[in-house]
Amino acid sequence: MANLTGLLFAGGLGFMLLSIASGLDFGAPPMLVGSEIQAQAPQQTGAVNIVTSVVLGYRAIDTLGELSILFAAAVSAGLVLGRRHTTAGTQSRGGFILQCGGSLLFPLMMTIGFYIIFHGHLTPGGGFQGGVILAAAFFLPLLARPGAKLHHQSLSLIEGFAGASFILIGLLAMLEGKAFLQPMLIQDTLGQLISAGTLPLLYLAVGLKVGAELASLLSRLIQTEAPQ
Amino acid sequence: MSTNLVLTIALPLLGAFLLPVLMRSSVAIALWSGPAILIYGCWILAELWLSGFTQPVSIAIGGFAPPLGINLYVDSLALLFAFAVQLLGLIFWPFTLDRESARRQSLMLLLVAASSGLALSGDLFNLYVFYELAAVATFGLASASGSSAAYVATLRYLILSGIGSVLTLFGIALIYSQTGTLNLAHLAQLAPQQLNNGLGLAAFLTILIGIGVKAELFPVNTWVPEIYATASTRLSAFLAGLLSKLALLIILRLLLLIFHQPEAAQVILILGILGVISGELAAWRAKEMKRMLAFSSIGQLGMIFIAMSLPDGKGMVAVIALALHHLVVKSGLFMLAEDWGGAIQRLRGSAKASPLGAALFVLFSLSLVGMPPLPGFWAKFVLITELAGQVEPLYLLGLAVFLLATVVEASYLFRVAAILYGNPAEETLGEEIPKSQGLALLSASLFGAGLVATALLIAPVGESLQAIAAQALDIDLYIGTVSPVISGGSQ
Amino acid sequence: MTSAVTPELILYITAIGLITIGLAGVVMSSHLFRMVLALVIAEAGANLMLVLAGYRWDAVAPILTSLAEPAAMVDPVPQALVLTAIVIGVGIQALAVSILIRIHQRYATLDRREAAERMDAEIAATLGVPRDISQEEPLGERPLPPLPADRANMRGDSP
Amino acid sequence: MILTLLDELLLFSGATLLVALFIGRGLAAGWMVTILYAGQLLVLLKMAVLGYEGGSIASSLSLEVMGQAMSWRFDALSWFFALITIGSALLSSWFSCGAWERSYIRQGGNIWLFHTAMALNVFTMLILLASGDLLSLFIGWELVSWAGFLLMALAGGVATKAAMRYITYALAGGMAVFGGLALIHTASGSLQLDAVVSAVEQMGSGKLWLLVILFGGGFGVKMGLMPFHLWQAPAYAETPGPGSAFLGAISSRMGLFAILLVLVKLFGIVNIDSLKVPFTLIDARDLLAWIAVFTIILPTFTAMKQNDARHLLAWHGIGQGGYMLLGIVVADAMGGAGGLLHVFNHATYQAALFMAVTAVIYRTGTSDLNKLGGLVVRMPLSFMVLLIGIIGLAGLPPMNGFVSKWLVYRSLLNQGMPLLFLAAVIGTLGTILSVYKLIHNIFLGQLRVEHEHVNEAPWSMMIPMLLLSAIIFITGLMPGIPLEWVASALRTVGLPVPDYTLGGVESASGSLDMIWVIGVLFAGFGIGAVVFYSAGRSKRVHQLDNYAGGHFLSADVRYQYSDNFYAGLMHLIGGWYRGSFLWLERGITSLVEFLSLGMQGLYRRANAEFYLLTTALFVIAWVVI
Amino acid sequence: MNEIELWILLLLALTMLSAAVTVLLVKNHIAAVAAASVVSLGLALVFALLRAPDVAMTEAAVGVGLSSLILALALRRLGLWKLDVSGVESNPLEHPVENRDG
Repeated sequence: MANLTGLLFAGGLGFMLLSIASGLDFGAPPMLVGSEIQAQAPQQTGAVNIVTSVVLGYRAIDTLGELSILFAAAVSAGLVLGRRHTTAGTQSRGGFILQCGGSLLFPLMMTIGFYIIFHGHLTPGGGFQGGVILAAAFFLPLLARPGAKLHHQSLSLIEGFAGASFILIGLLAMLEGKAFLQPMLIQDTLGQLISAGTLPLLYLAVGLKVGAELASLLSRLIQTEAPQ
Repeated sequence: MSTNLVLTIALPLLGAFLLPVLMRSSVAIALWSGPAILIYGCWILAELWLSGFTQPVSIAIGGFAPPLGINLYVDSLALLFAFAVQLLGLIFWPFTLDRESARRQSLMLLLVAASSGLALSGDLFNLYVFYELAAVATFGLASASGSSAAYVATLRYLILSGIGSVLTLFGIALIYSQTGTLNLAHLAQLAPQQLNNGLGLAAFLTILIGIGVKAELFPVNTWVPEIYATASTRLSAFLAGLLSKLALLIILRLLLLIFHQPEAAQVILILGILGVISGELAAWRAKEMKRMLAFSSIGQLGMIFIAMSLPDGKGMVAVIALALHHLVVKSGLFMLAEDWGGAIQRLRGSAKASPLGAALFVLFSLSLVGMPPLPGFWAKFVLITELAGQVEPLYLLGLAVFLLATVVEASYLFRVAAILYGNPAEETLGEEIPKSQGLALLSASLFGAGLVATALLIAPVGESLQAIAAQALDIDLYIGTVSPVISGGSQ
Repeated sequence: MTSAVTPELILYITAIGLITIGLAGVVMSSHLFRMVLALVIAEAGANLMLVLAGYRWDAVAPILTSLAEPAAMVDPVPQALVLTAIVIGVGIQALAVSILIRIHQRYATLDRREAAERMDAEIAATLGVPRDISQEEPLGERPLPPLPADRANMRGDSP
Repeated sequence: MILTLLDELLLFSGATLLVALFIGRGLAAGWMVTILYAGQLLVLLKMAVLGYEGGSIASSLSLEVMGQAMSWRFDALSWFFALITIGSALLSSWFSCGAWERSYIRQGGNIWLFHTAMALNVFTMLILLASGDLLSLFIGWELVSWAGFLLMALAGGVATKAAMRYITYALAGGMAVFGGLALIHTASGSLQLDAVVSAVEQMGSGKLWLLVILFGGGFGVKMGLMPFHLWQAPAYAETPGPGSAFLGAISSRMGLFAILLVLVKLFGIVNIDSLKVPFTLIDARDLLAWIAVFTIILPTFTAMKQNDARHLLAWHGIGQGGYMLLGIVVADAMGGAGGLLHVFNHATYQAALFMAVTAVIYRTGTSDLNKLGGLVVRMPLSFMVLLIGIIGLAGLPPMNGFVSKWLVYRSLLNQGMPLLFLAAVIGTLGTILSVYKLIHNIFLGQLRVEHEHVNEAPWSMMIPMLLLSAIIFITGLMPGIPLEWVASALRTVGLPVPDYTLGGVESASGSLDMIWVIGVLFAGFGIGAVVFYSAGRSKRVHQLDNYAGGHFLSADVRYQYSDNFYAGLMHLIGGWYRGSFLWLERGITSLVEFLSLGMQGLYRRANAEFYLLTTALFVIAWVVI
Repeated sequence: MNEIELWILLLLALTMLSAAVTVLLVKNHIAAVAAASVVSLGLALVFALLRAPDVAMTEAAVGVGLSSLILALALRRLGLWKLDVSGVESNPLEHPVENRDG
């Protein structure tokens, strides 16, 4: 019965959505806002990567909300899974190669992560991607030797202060008499690291925040004891 | 001055981020930082309101002119709801101090921030983001009660709202690919040419279903009884009282500003009628307090949807009046249910134990049913006079359903009242009668006092409601305030 | 575009197919874990839909190479939106998974129907009301197995 | 601002309420409240000009909410009803003071709540009577309903159940009125009376039908009209003594007032007369008349099988309401007068009867007709009051009930409605039979052993009862006194007025002069007495001074059974008529039960597929097509 | 968007759709997770083709890497980390579930 209704529903939904989408014209978006942003982004935000300028400039508060969602998810997961058990996961410790690889890879991944974060406004990539890589870097040792545990104090400190600094940068702009989250100290020299003013800082905050959240999520998932 | 409004969103977020760290350093500061932030938010809004707030304002975030950047649109309605958010956040603050209180409180702050964003934001996708934030915070708080049932209920809620968010994203994609903008005012400008077609309608319906999950719209409100029965009463009060109204506010804005197709209103009407029928009937034989309140709030929101579906904003006053009334009354009822949760039969004779609580329950029930001098009557009166004015038979059906539902509502509410005032049954003489007391009773009596005050000042309140409705209805005012202009518009 | 198989056809069918398969999976699957997976897929489809909304023929990625002649770029805004949406999705997914783990610990089942049944039973028990007829299993479904003793006593507190 | 008399009255009533609310616990409270009622009565009498010349007094209070203006005023009709209201409230609360109060408290009753509920009822009824437009009418209407609920639910237990039933009925009626209000508002754009009148003129018959059904049904619920009468008897009967006297006297007459105001004054009998019932020969007015007649007959015969005195009286209250509506629907000079006059008369004797029964309960502790008997030797005064009351209730001379019923019959004959007349007479027959059951089972027959030492009711109860009996007799002797008020009330609602004298009415088709009737009656009694005392040698013997089957009787032998009175008659008639409506009620209840079960199931088995399927179908329907 | 891209696109689309169906139908949960990550991988490539490098990177990092990691860990915690096909009945406490999946 459930199958039947489900298939019926799927068919109906797919048919409906297709019939809707058939009315769309592909490949020629109106781009009212888009083209405008392309025209003004370099001056207004000093970012070459326009997606970055949208994420951190024009729609910065979306990013803030998104960080909050990650934070909320992490906190909720903490609430759900209870407090962390220091006992490690039940799986057997990884082999020699994995351990060595982990200890070798760790600094490398950190570097890559920070590079991606800092060049978010120049090249593809940015806080999210870099943050994920940082999280992976933090997480690798846990996979390698399950006994090792993250330093949760520092992790939650990073969680808190990264997010806070994002907001504080925004409030700083308000103190300067600008609007909330308005980008500042934009140089006119495009294409350098410093040209985008506070954007890299914001992205750093984002990256640290994302990394910390994800790392704590992962560690929580792996570190509470498994059933039976 | 009005730019401070951003703080009502930013400060709770800041507090939420820092609370776990603070909690580690000094518990006292951490415990009081949350309420302090909320009080400050109340103060900001109250100051703005008292400083002769008449014309709506638009605040550009990041200093980018609206269609490019995101803006907050603040008119009397939004201000009212933003104030309600801060105030109710304060009233429903999770004061309980235990190992998890830092997490719970920071989630509460996130919820408050998201709610303010929902009330103020003027950008479609930004609304979606805040909506998701509110959803995630709600999941956390709902599962915080720690009972196994709470986890299942939360998961079902999560999956349902996940479906909703997928549909919402789909609708947003449709709208963007049609118009190339996300700003509500800009959309309102472009809608008559570009969204007044089947595509726009489809976008609206998908978004309606998505947002309707929180607004307790009929087909997607199955999470309501479970969550309200398992989650903490304060959270239920916040959800039923405020968050549903905020989701409703979004739908209202979309309907007023962008989507003028009659079919949209008709779908809302049908769903509203179904909601009233299902909610009130299901509440009629509910055996526990919270579940009864949950079902009845489904019914009430259905009534608001019926009011919303009235053509060209006729029902605006009714929507606002019903929403505010339900906000006050249902919050108060849930506050009473904090001590009186569980089986209704258990409450036999509670009136002797806590006369004030019983009196408040009767007051709220009377107002909910629409007993004349109380505000509920006026809200319902405005609605049915508008409904009876319609020629469309569907609206008259709505009228009939509305009246019958009121009878059902009265019968189950007053069954409870009769039980409260009845004498304790023999078999229950042994155990102690649950009595409503403490903070819950205090806040409940706050709501009751507000209700009575409104009843006494009904005439000025009615006028200001009409003014608010008129302002919210004025599309040109909205567009003019935000003034989205594309200077070097391509195309 | 010589062939009849135009990219937009492929892309739209892909996006909508993902959404449909995902939602149908949420609706049909009786296993909670599969429901979460299906939700992930549906979100992927929605993201693709959003990106498609900003695609533009013969345009370059929205990264300025030189200020001299700004080439036609695809719309950057939807990409920003999708960035946000993806991260939101993973957050919700993680939360859902952790709730799943708890449910599995408490109820020792991940079957949707049984979990719902046990939830009803527990709500009725905690609220101290007899379960309605309406809460019973409809005809033709198997009765609920008793809650194992070791699970039954671990309410409230985390194990 | 200067206070008008109406303001004074309302303020006085509000003050009564506050007094009852704040100092209602003390034993002196009863007296204080009674005195305040007397004060209200005085203020009302200062307005007596309304009752004689007509006209209207406006209240200086008026309100404008969301574009709806509300005003309050008194005219002759309101004055007439207010007189009955306050009068019955005064006497009932007087009755409740002292002895009854103490016993009530002894039985664990909450006297404070009792006084408060009573004062609240009076206050809300005055507000309703003062309503100057439909909105304030509706507000007053709801207030009265909920106040009545409070008074009915006082006793707890069975009373609460009855009150719940009442409030469900009343709210359904209220919602019907609410819907009618909305329709009228759309038709006339406002709820002011004159606007409504003008709107009714150019209203289609279909819409007028709808309105008549909505309003008639809504107000009829409170009156206990035929299909909606089930709630009334238990609700009134279970109310603590004086409360039931008050409610039985006036409460359900508020429905009649509203019907007079809306159906007669605003819509006009003529318009209602023009509404034909499709596929039949009769029109809406005949329909109402027949509903009234059935309301007379069935509850009266239901009353006959009651074994509890209070329930019996309460059922009669419903039946008597039918006479009033009948007279008003006939709407000629005599009918209207009879109907309105019957409101007054019924209030007097119903209150007296309830008080007498309450006195019996106070002394014997029961109102079960199968457990009483022979009390006439112990409580002669109560017996007399009850006798006077049932003579009035049965509509026999020389009491006032006769006058109003005579007027109604007369008008029925004048208007050539023999069937209705016949039905009404059948109703009266049932009344006589059942009231005989009442007085016989309580006062006649053999005195019970356990009641050997019962005394007469205390004076605090006796005085109001005697006052009422006096009123019953005097207004029976000189119906001209109330007829004068009735006449001006009739003028305000636009009904014809009979030319009345102090003793009755004059009309071409037959006039009535109660002074003559009663003179002749008493002359007959006198002759009979003379014959009796001059001729026969009569010897006074004790009730038990006789023997049966060769045995002398003693007090503990039951030789005279009054259990299950009229069993044969009841068997003859059968219980179907009451059962049918109970079945209707149960049917509706179980329907709601079933639906709500289904809805809960819907939410319980929250299968997303079903909901999303419906949703998808919606969207397909709206988009693709 | 030239021919080669078109064919790549077609290939990816087919892969993704079939993987998506696999997620729902396959009995083994590990396989399901793997299929899900295949879907995100294809999605990342499609994004790259659609001139959205940032989104592509994010999808690759988050969808392919992170979410599969989360799901895998969850599988382990749920005791579903079994390679045999009867992976559904993993827990002795749990009585057999008839699969509505396939």
